[in-house]
This record gives sequence, C-alpha cells and structure tokens, in this order.
Amino acid sequence: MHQFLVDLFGQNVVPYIIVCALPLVFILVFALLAILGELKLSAFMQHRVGPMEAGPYGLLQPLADIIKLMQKESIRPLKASRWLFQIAPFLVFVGSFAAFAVIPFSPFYIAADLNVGVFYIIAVSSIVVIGIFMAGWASNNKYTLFGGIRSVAQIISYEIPGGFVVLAVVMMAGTLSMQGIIEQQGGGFWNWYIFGGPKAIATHSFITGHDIATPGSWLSLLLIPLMLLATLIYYVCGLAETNRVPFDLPEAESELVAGYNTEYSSMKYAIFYLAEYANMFVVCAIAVTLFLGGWHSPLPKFIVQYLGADSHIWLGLEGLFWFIMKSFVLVLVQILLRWTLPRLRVDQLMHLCWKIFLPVGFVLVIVVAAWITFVAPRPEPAAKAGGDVNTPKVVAPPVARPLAGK
Amino acid sequence: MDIRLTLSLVILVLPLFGFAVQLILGKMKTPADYVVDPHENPAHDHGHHANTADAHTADHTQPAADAPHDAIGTVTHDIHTAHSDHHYDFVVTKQRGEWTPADQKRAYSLSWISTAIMGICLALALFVAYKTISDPGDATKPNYYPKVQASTTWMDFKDLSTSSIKQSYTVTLGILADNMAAIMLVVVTLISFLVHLFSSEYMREPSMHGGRFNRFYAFLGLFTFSMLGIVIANNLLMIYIFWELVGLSSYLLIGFWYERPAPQYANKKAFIVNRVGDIGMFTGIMILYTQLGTLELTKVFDMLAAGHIPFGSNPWLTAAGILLFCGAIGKSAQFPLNVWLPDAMEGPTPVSALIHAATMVAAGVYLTARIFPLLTGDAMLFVAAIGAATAIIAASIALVQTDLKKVLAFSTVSQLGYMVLALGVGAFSAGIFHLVTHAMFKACLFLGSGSVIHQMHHSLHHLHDHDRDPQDMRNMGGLRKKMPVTYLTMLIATLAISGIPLFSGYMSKDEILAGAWAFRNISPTFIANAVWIIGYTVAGMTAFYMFRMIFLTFWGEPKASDIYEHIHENPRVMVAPLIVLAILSLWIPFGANPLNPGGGWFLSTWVKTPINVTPAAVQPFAGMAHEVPHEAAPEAKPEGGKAEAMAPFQETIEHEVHHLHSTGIPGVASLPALLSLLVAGSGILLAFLLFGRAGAKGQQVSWEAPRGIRAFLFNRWYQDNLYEKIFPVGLTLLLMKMLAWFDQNVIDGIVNGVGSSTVLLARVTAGFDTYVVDGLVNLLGGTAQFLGLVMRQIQTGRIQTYVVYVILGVVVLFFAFR
Amino acid sequence: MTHIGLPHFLTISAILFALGIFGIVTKRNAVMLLMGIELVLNAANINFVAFSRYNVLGVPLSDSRMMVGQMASIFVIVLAACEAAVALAIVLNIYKRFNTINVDEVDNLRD
Amino acid sequence: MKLFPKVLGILVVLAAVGGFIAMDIPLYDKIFYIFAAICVGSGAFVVFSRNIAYSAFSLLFAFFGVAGIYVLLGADFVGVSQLLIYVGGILVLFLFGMMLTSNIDKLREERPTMGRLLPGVIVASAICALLISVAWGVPAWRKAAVQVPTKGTNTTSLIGNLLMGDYALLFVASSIAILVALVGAAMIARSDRLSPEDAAERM
Repeated sequence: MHQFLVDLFGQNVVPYIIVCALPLVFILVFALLAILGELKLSAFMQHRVGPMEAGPYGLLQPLADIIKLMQKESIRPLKASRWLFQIAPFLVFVGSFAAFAVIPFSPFYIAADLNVGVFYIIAVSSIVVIGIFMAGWASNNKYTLFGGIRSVAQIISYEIPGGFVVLAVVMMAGTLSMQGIIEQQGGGFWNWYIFGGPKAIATHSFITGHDIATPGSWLSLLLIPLMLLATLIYYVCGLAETNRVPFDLPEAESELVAGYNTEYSSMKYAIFYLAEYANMFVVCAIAVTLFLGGWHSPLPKFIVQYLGADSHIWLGLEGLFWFIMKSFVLVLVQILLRWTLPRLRVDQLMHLCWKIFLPVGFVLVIVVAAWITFVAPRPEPAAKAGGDVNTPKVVAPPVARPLAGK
Repeated sequence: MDIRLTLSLVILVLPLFGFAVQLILGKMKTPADYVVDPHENPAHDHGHHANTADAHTADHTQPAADAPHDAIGTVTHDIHTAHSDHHYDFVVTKQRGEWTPADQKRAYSLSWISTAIMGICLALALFVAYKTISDPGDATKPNYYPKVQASTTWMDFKDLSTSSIKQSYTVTLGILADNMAAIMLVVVTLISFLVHLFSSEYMREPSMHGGRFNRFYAFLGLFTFSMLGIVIANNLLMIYIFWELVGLSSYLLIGFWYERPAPQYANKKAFIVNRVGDIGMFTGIMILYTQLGTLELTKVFDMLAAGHIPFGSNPWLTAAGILLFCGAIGKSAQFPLNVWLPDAMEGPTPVSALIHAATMVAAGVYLTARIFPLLTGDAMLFVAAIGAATAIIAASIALVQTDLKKVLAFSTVSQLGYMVLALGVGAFSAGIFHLVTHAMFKACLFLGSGSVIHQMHHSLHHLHDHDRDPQDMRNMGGLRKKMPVTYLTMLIATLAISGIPLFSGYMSKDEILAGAWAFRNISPTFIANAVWIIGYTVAGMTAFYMFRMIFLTFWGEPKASDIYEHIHENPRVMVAPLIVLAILSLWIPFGANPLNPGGGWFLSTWVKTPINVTPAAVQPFAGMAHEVPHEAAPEAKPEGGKAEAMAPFQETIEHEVHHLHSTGIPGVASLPALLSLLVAGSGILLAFLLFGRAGAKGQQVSWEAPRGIRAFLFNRWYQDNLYEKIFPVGLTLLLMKMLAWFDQNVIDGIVNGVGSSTVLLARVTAGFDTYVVDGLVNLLGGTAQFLGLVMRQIQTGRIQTYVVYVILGVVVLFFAFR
Repeated sequence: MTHIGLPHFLTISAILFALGIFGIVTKRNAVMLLMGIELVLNAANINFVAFSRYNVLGVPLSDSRMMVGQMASIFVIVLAACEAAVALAIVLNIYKRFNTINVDEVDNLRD
Repeated sequence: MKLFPKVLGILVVLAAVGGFIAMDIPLYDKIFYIFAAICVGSGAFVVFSRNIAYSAFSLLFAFFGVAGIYVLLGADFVGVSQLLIYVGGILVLFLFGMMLTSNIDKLREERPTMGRLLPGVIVASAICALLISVAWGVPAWRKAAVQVPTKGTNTTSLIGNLLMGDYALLFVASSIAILVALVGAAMIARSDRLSPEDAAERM
C-alpha cells in the first residue's frame, strides 16, 4: 500500500496523509467526549442524572446520538439555494479543520510550523464566517438569515479585540510561529504569557536568582495583571467567536428557533455540530498556546525528565498530555459557563466588544509596546528564561514536519 | 529627522485630527431637516425674539415650536426659498424640533477642541519659525535649498526606463523647512486660529450654521490641513495634491449654505475656474517630469542649473514656467481667471477672511515664489503683466461697489495682483512680505466686516426685515459710535492697505513699487513702463476705495435709523481677533524704522531672492548691459560653471532698488515712497471730499441703476458676461447654428430634391417609386440612424463603456508601437 | 526540477484580469462590478508577487529590493479594503436613495 | 435513466483526477495547477454566473486560489493577508452589501444583452491574448530564476522591517487612508439619526 502510494504520487505522501488524518480522528473523539461532557455536566448542574440508558452510565449516549442523526433523512427546503445549502456545512468544517494545521500538540507534533502561524489561524477562521453566512442565507428562511447575520457580525466584531490581545503576545514573543511562541514560555509556569511572559517575572532576582534585570524592571510586574486581563479578554472573545453561551445570540432558540442551522438535518447538521466543537477546541488550543505555555509542564522540567526519561518519545507524549489537558480544562470551563450564564442582549454584546474590549485592547498593545521599548531587558532573546533552567531544547524530527522542508 | 520637520508634520496632522473629531463626534443634521424659511421662523429661543413673537403669531399661523412639521409644510417652505435669495449673507432655517439648546451647547463646546488644536499649532509654528530663522543655513549650497528637508522615495521607475530615456524616474514625497515656509506656517496657523475663535461667536446661532456647526469646524480643519500641506511640501506632486485638497475645502466652505442657490452657483464656479488653471499647472509639472524625471524642487533646480533644459530648448522652459504659473492664476484669481473670487464671498465671512483673503489665494503667490528660480525672463515678464492687469482691473471695479464684502473681495484680487507683479518684476522678498502683511490686514478687514454684518443681521432679524441687505453699505453709516473697536481696528487695517507710514502696508507696498521702478529703469520696455504706472495708479485707487468704504460705513449720518438703533458692539470673543490683527498691521512686527521700507528685518534678512537657474541667454535682463555692482556681496554662489552666468539677475535688481532708496535722506522715505505717499494721500483726500465730509454728496446719494463708466465698472468690465457669452453660449450657439444651417440647406435640400424627383417619377411609374426611391430614402434614414446609433455608443456616460475603450486603446497602442 | 516559471503565473494573472474586465463590462449590478474590480486587483497583485519572486533582471538584488513586489501587493490589499468599504457605503446609500443598485438606472447626472 | 450520466460523469472526473495525480510532474507543479484551476474556475464562475449570491460565494474560492498562488510564490505573509482581508473583510462586506440591497428572489440578473456581452467578450479576450502573449514573449521572463531573500523564507520579519523602515511614510499614509476611508464610509452609510420624538413615534 505504501509503495503503491509512492508510485501513484511520485513522492512519499504517507506523512502528509497521517498528519492530515490525525486531527480528523482527534476531532471525532473530542466531539464525542465533549458532547458527553455537556450532557453530564448539565445534568449535574441541574441536579439530574443525565443519560443513563446507552452503555454504562450513559457513556455511549453521544454515539447513539450520532447514529440517530446519520439515519435521519436529509431534507433540503424547496426554495433553498441548491448548491450553497449543500456546501455550507463543509465550508464551516473546512475552516475549523484548517486551523488544526498549525496547532502544536506536542514538541514533535505539529502539521506545519508556519512562520505566520498565528496570523494563519485568524485568517482561516474567516472562512467559517463565510460558511455560516452561506448556511444562513442559502436556507431561505428568515430565522436562519438573522442567525447568520448576527453570527457574522458577532464573529467579526470580536475578532478585533481578540486580534489585539494576540498582537500583544506576538509583540512580546517577536514571532508569529506557534512553536516559537511556546518555546519561549518554557521553564515554569511563571514564564507563561498569562503571567507576563518570560521577561516579566523571571528577570527578578527575588524569584529566580538571576540578575539580568535592567533598572526599573520592577515595572515589568505591572504586566502580570495586564496579561491576566488579556487572557480573560481572549477567552471571552473566543467564546463569542464560537457562538457559545453567553454569546449564543445567533442560535437563540427563543427568538430564532436554532439560528443559521435551523433547516439542516441529518449528517449536514452533524457536521455543523462537529465544526462547532472543533472550533471550541481550536479557540482553547490557541489560548493555551499563547497564554498557558502550550505543551510545557507548569514546572521547570518535564515530569519525565525528573523521572530520568529523556527520549523524544516520552517528551512528546508528555507534551501532548499537558497540551490536551490544558485545552480540556478550558473547554470544560466553556461548558460550565453555558449552563451558568444567561444570554446577552445584542446591544450588550456590541457594547462589551466596542466600548470595553476594544479600548482595553488598544491600551494593552500600547502598554506592551512601551514596555518592550523602554523596560524589557535588552539581552538577546536566547537568554530569555534564565540559562540554567533546563528547558528541553526540542528539535522536531523531519518526518513530523513534512511541509517544512522543500 | 530634524525637530523642525517633525514639528511641521505634527502641525500638519493636528488639524486633520480636528477634522476627524468634529466629523465623528459632532452632531450633524441631514439637509432634509432644514428648510430655508425666513418667514415661518419658530422661536430660536433668543431672548429678544420672544418679545415680538406674539405680534407675529397671528400673521403666520405658525404651529407650536416643537411640533414636527408635516410634508405640506415642507413644500411651502421651498416656495419661500426663492423669495429669500436676495437676502444676502444669511440663511434662516427652520428646524423640526431637533436642534435643542443642549445640542447647541454640546456642539459649541466641541468646537473648542478645534480652536485649541489651532492654538497648539500656532505655538508649534512659532517655535518652528524661531528655530528656522535663527538657523544660518548651509552657505555652500545654492540659496534655493531649504534649511532642512526630508524626502522618501515613493515610486522608483528605474527598472522600467528604456534605452531611449537615460535618466531614472522617481516620485518622492517630502517636506522642507525654510524661512518662507516657516513664516507661512505662522501666518496660516495664526489666521486660522483667530478665525476659529471668531467663528465660535459668528456662527453660533442655528440660523447661521443650519445645524452643521461642527461640520463648519471640520471643514476649517480640513482646509488648514491642506494649506499647511502646500506650505511644507518640497516637491511639485505634493504641492499639487494639497492644491487640489485646498480647492476641495474651499468648495465645501463656499457652499456651506447650500440651501440657497447663490452659494451653490459660487462654489461650482470657483471649482471649475480653478480647474482651468490647474490643467496648466499639471501640464507644467508633466513637462518637467517627463524631461527631468523628478518632482523634487531642489533636484529640478539643480538639473536645470546643470543645463538639463526641457527638450533642450529655452522656449519649453519658458512654457513650463508659465504653465506652472497658470495654477497660480487660477488659485490667486489673476486676470483671465479672476471671476470666481468675488462670487466666493457667498461663503460665511470668517471663511472669506481665512481662505479668500489671507491664505488660500496667497497659495498661488507662494507657488510662484517656490518655482521662482526656473522662471525665465519672458516668463517673469508674463507674470508681471498678468499681475498688473489683475491689479488695475480689480481696483477699478472696487471703486463703485456697494456691497461691503464685495469691496473687500475686489481689493483682495487687486492686492494679489500686486504680489504677483512684485514677483514678476523680481522684487521677490517684497512680494512675500506683502503676502504676509496683506494676510494680516485683510483678515482684519474681513473679520471687521463680519463683525459689522453680524450686527446688521441681528438688527434686521430683530426688525423682522428680510428685504434689506445687511451687507449693503447704503444701509449703514455712522457706525463708529456704536462699534468703536471694530471701527478702530478696521481703520488701522485700512491705513495699512492704503500704504500710510507707521503701518505695515506702507513697508511692503512701497518695496513693490520700488521694485517696479527698478525694473523699469533696468529694462525700459513698454510693459515695464506700463507695470510701473499701473502700480502707482492702483496705489491711489486702493486708498480711495478703502476710505470710501470706511466713510460710507462708519462716518456720516446713519442712513437707516431703525437698523442703527439696534446695533451695538460685538462680544469680546469676536473683537479680540480684530485687535490682534490690528496690532499686527502696525509697522512694528516687521521692521524697526517705520519710514524705511527697505530696512525692515523681513526684507533685509529673512527672505532672500533665490538665484535664477535658467540659461544665461534667457535670464531676466539678459539683453540689458547693466553693470554688476562691486559692493554687492556675492553670497551663496552655486557650484559649477554657471555661477557667473547666474549672479547678475537678482543682484542687478537689488542694486537698483538700493539705488532708488538711497536717493532720499538715508533711512527715511525715498523717492518711490514719497511718490506713493503722494498718490495714496490724494486718493484719501478725494474719498474724503466725495464721501467723508459732513454733508458730502456721496453720503446722500442713493444709487440707482448705474450708467456709463460706472455701469462698466459695476458690472466688472462685463467680464462674466463675456465669458458666459463666449464659452457656454457663444461657442455652443455658433456650433448649433452651423449645424442648423447644414441641416436646413444641405440635408433638407437633398431630401426635398429627392422628394420632388420622386413626385415626378411617381407619375411615370409607381413601381419605380415603390422600389427605388423609397429604398433610397430608407437607406438614407437607416444610415443616419445607424450612424447616430454608432456615435451614441461612444459616449454613454457609463463607466463600463469607457473601460472597454481604455482596454481596446491599450491593445491597439501595444500592437501599434511594439 | 519544476517546469513552472514566471509566465505560468503571469498567465493565471492575465486570465483573472480578463475575467474581471469581462465582469466589469457586462454586469449591471454595482456589487457585481465591485467583484470584477477585486478580480482585477488580485490579478495585478499576482503579477507583483510573481515579479518579486523571479529575477528578471539577471543581477542579484538586495533583500529589500526583492521585497518591493510583495510590499506593493500588501499596500494594494490594504487600499482594496478601503475601497471596498467606501464603495459599499456608497452602494448602500444609492440603494436607500434609488431603491436599486442597478448602475444603469442610477443615471440622474446624465443628460 | 438519469443515473447513467451521473455515473459516467463521476467516472470521468475520477479518471481525470487519477490521471492528474499519476502525471509525472513535480508535486509543486501539480499544486500549482490545482490552485490555478481553482482560481480560473471560480473566477469564471464569479463572472459568468447570473446569480449574485453564487458569484459572491465563488469569489471566496477565487480569493482562496489566489492566496494559494501567493504561497506558491513564497509570499506566505501576503497569502495569509489575502485570506484575512479579502475573505474575512472584503467578501463579508460584499455579502452584506448584497444582502442589504436585494432580496433572495431578485438575485438573478437578467440575461445580458448582446450589446453588453459582445464588447465584454471582445475586450476580455483581446486583453487576455495580449497579456498572455507578452508573458510568454519575453525571453528573459521565461528564463527568470527564482530568487529567495537571504534571510530564508521568513518574509514576515523582512516585511515588518521594511514597513517600519523604507516604507514608513507609506505605512503611515495608508493608515491615514484607512482612517479616512472608515470615517467616510461610516459617515456615508449611517442612516439619519432619529429625534427623540420621532423615535417615540415609531415605537
């Protein structure tokens, strides 16, 4: 089979296929888990038991749901736009899925470590916007249309403060590469950008014993509350961009039936569902990458290093563990929020974005720029987190980055 | 970058910021909400209005003030629009209950942001000017180099240059700082600041701003931004860009009261007339660019000095200079294109002060000064002739005007002619000097007239009189008792413009006249003599009509006592700018000795005549064998072999001016000054005899329809009528008549001939008739129809069709020249 | 060894340009016209980037000279965004005023 | 039977795809052809479709293809910018413009008349032929070699440095342009504000 593929394409395409297929599998598994989590958590919060019939403790309920969905008849409204109605769910899914190309699951697993990675994610997420719009419009139904328009307006609005916050981190990191940003945050949780990044706390001798601080570097400590705020803003923007509660106006069932996917059924509906969960994960993964140290463990060394294991495989597996754990925690918070908060009104939504987040984002970028210019320690970036803290110097093997080499 | 350049950029951008602030935060009204209506005037809640409201309610059956009006009401208001046309300067608007006092307060307080911005700009400009003037500059460079400049390459076409053209083509953007620009920065920001201040009171009422108070300030900011851009640009492209922006903002401000037809007409006229000049300017720029490959002024001058003449021929250089000057003709309202400026007085009076007296119209003079080094002798003679023609025409028209602002408008055109004349005869620094002094006293005069008109308007408003014109001097008289500060400041400015010693105008104007005299002495041609005579004549005329205005407005008995009763002095915020400008119209800001025009520091040190870079053969006075004085210190020689060839021109003229001045007692008035004083004095005396004396005839005259020479002058030499006859009516009508003749004689003849022969032949055979003749006629008609169809396709007014032509043109040109 | 060279990219650009021009010429809906204009702009951008990728002069260029094409394309993209915003605002206003965006019917300025 | 042509079509497409995959040319070339096909195909659809909505949505694919071509040309930053601004900004604007100015039933344009179609076809084919002939007619262009910045493929930092260096003035100027365009667009597009009374009336 392998040789056949090599013959067919004239080149070894197996790594490509693997790299493409793994996130797909991951999305499927993640969606099942997340649906289950949502069911069970909602039950827990409402003092119910939740699904109990399918499988032990109802663990197979999501699977059953999926099978039910697949069996349903795929209905297309008579007046719906024929082609666009069919394409829209796939476009939405493509937009979410494309983002997985640059999500660094572990030190050695990233599909493509683009040097414009962060920028790329922001860009491909706009495809989702178009897909949602297409779905809302093509259904030829006023509820879907309103849902679509609301969704697009909301996503585009919240992209701006989100982008500003991302910009602040990118400015501090000096790179757009996802792996590059993560690599700077190694060496303990105080180097994560949620606490101001490697140059904020670590430069203070009373914590790390290093003395590369410039005069006036105590100002760096002011970054800590600021970046905490930035993390919060990014997370809330992420909620809004995935149309999750409390920003689920596009799907507000009391007003719009179910928003842009009202008319969809069967597999196409399932794909929307899948894309939504994939989007949730993408947002949380970016938050983890930018603010929570990515696949780094919270302590200076990886646990496997404390145990003495230093091979690529162990480091990679532990990186995977940390990354997915951090992301799952954020997803969990998203699910909890869904059952906690009421929905915002449209004017509140826009007020929050344009009058609170956007000015704060502006200030954030300006303060960070000033900090970089005037306060941040000058030593070259290589000396960032303190020399003796033993961050694993990770170099990905070539096979894991098939697109990187020409 | 040098601090001066940085600050210049800041000064440039701040007004734009003000523009944005006013646009975004200001409360705007749509035009539909405001309807011109002088009669059904709901209570604006002016205190004094409320007293008389009862008396008029019965006549007008006016609905409650805050009830929204219905559609029928709107229609009747439109009918009233025509009625209020003659009501000159003011728009009385009717609101649909929206512009509340709270809005008014908000808009008013918001406008202070713009005023404060202009104050900051003024402070920065003063600093820049101080730094620039105190900088000695680089003596090794030719003196047309600015003190500092910075450029960045925008486009570089080096790689595209083919073998036939050797040099590279670049387009650069950049700014400069030199004395002239620094002085202009101060002048522009100062006048703009004062006008902002003045407008805050002048435009305060809803009836004045029509709900667009902040938009007015926004436009002022936009204008200031554009004007500052012209001032600090160091290349022709940026000058051109900001030139057009200035045109745009002038258009917007002239048409600020666009509810009335007159401003609509005036702003279109200004815009279109300016385009005519700008085509010339653009052509000039393109001549230089195609041949020299750069638009940066210093580079252009360097290349010309090194002998790179456009197309290698001197007439082309002359043509380039004249074409560039065409821009100035349009913007500074010089002779053939002088028709727009008087109409531009339809804008609010502060706008007239800022744009159409002090700054924008001076931009033409400024442009001419910027391109001064590349003007050949012939081009300068042309410039001088245009300036003189403009000065005499406008001054003669101003003699008989009855409208307060029109007098000032024609005076402005005339003074601009003076400046251009000064540049044309080579009295460079005198021209720039006059630009600055004129900006001060003319802004003072305009703001003063605004102050008078404001009170007149109030008074008429109070009387509910919508028939009499608040700007007409025939309704004024004796106002000096009621408005002493306005009177005094305007008197000072009038003395300044008339060229009386102790005032700024004396120093600058006499220097111009001395320059003209020197020019005549050096090259005694017909034009030079005419320019000299016209210069002195216009000096006398200026004194006459300005004092006529003062006498009619402020002296004598009030001609309309009912109006007179309600007039009082304006609030402080309006008179303060007047006082500032009046102080600046004295001699002291410009020189220590009030009697010696040549001795002021402005002339002696600040602005130097740039050297001329044209070839020796076509330099000014090329043919005149006038010896170069030995005592003239040859400073700032350009490098290269051209130095000797270029030195004579400005030294010749400076020497001659010096020579003229030194004939009198040293340090005191010289011969040209004495003569001009004599002329101005006689002008004032004549004005006093005719209009100023108690019981003078002119005071009592109520002018009917003017006749004879007065009609000729009153109707502006029939120039507008002539243009209207020639361009829209004459040419088109001629063409139509020719076509009609062709139609009647040729086509009709053919058809008739065919018809009659058809009749003849029809009797012979019906078949022939049916098949041949009808066929012929149908063919003719079909051909005509087809041709019409084809020709009509060419100009459809649709951009898509034009795209087709463009692309086809590209393809054809490609294959034609490959 | 790849066979794709500069002319291939230029060809794509030419085809897109022609399609855009065709759209501009034949469409009557203002939004469609704008789409055609965007296609034309994209074609121009491809040319910019292609020429910055391939060395047509035969002499080595410095990094910043090499990037001129890409910089130009970035500015084109930025200005295209401005243009689209303003154009759409105008289209909306036209729609409010005339209740149509058919460019043939909005011809009040034609004599 | 309607099934047969469908099956035949699918088979033909499959054969074409298979043949394309199996063609003995480098992967770079294959990717280029794929993106070129996306560009040209969806560009043509934009222009030839009479349904505005279809045009707008297929413009998405055209932009996407162009972005792919940028990436193939080593301009990854420009490619991603293209995606972000064109797809995320301009296209959404178009969609809103389309949405706010027509309803779903009126989206089909009527068939263009010959008078419109003919000049369009002539001009488009002429300019296309001209440009292609120029593209292939210059020997130096056909032989042009790929040039890569010495700093490797990281165009982002190069572009960043140029924006803050050589192009600083243009950068500032374009930002002013954006500001002015945004203010202008907002000014033009915003509807008239209601007075309190009118608003109360409408309630």
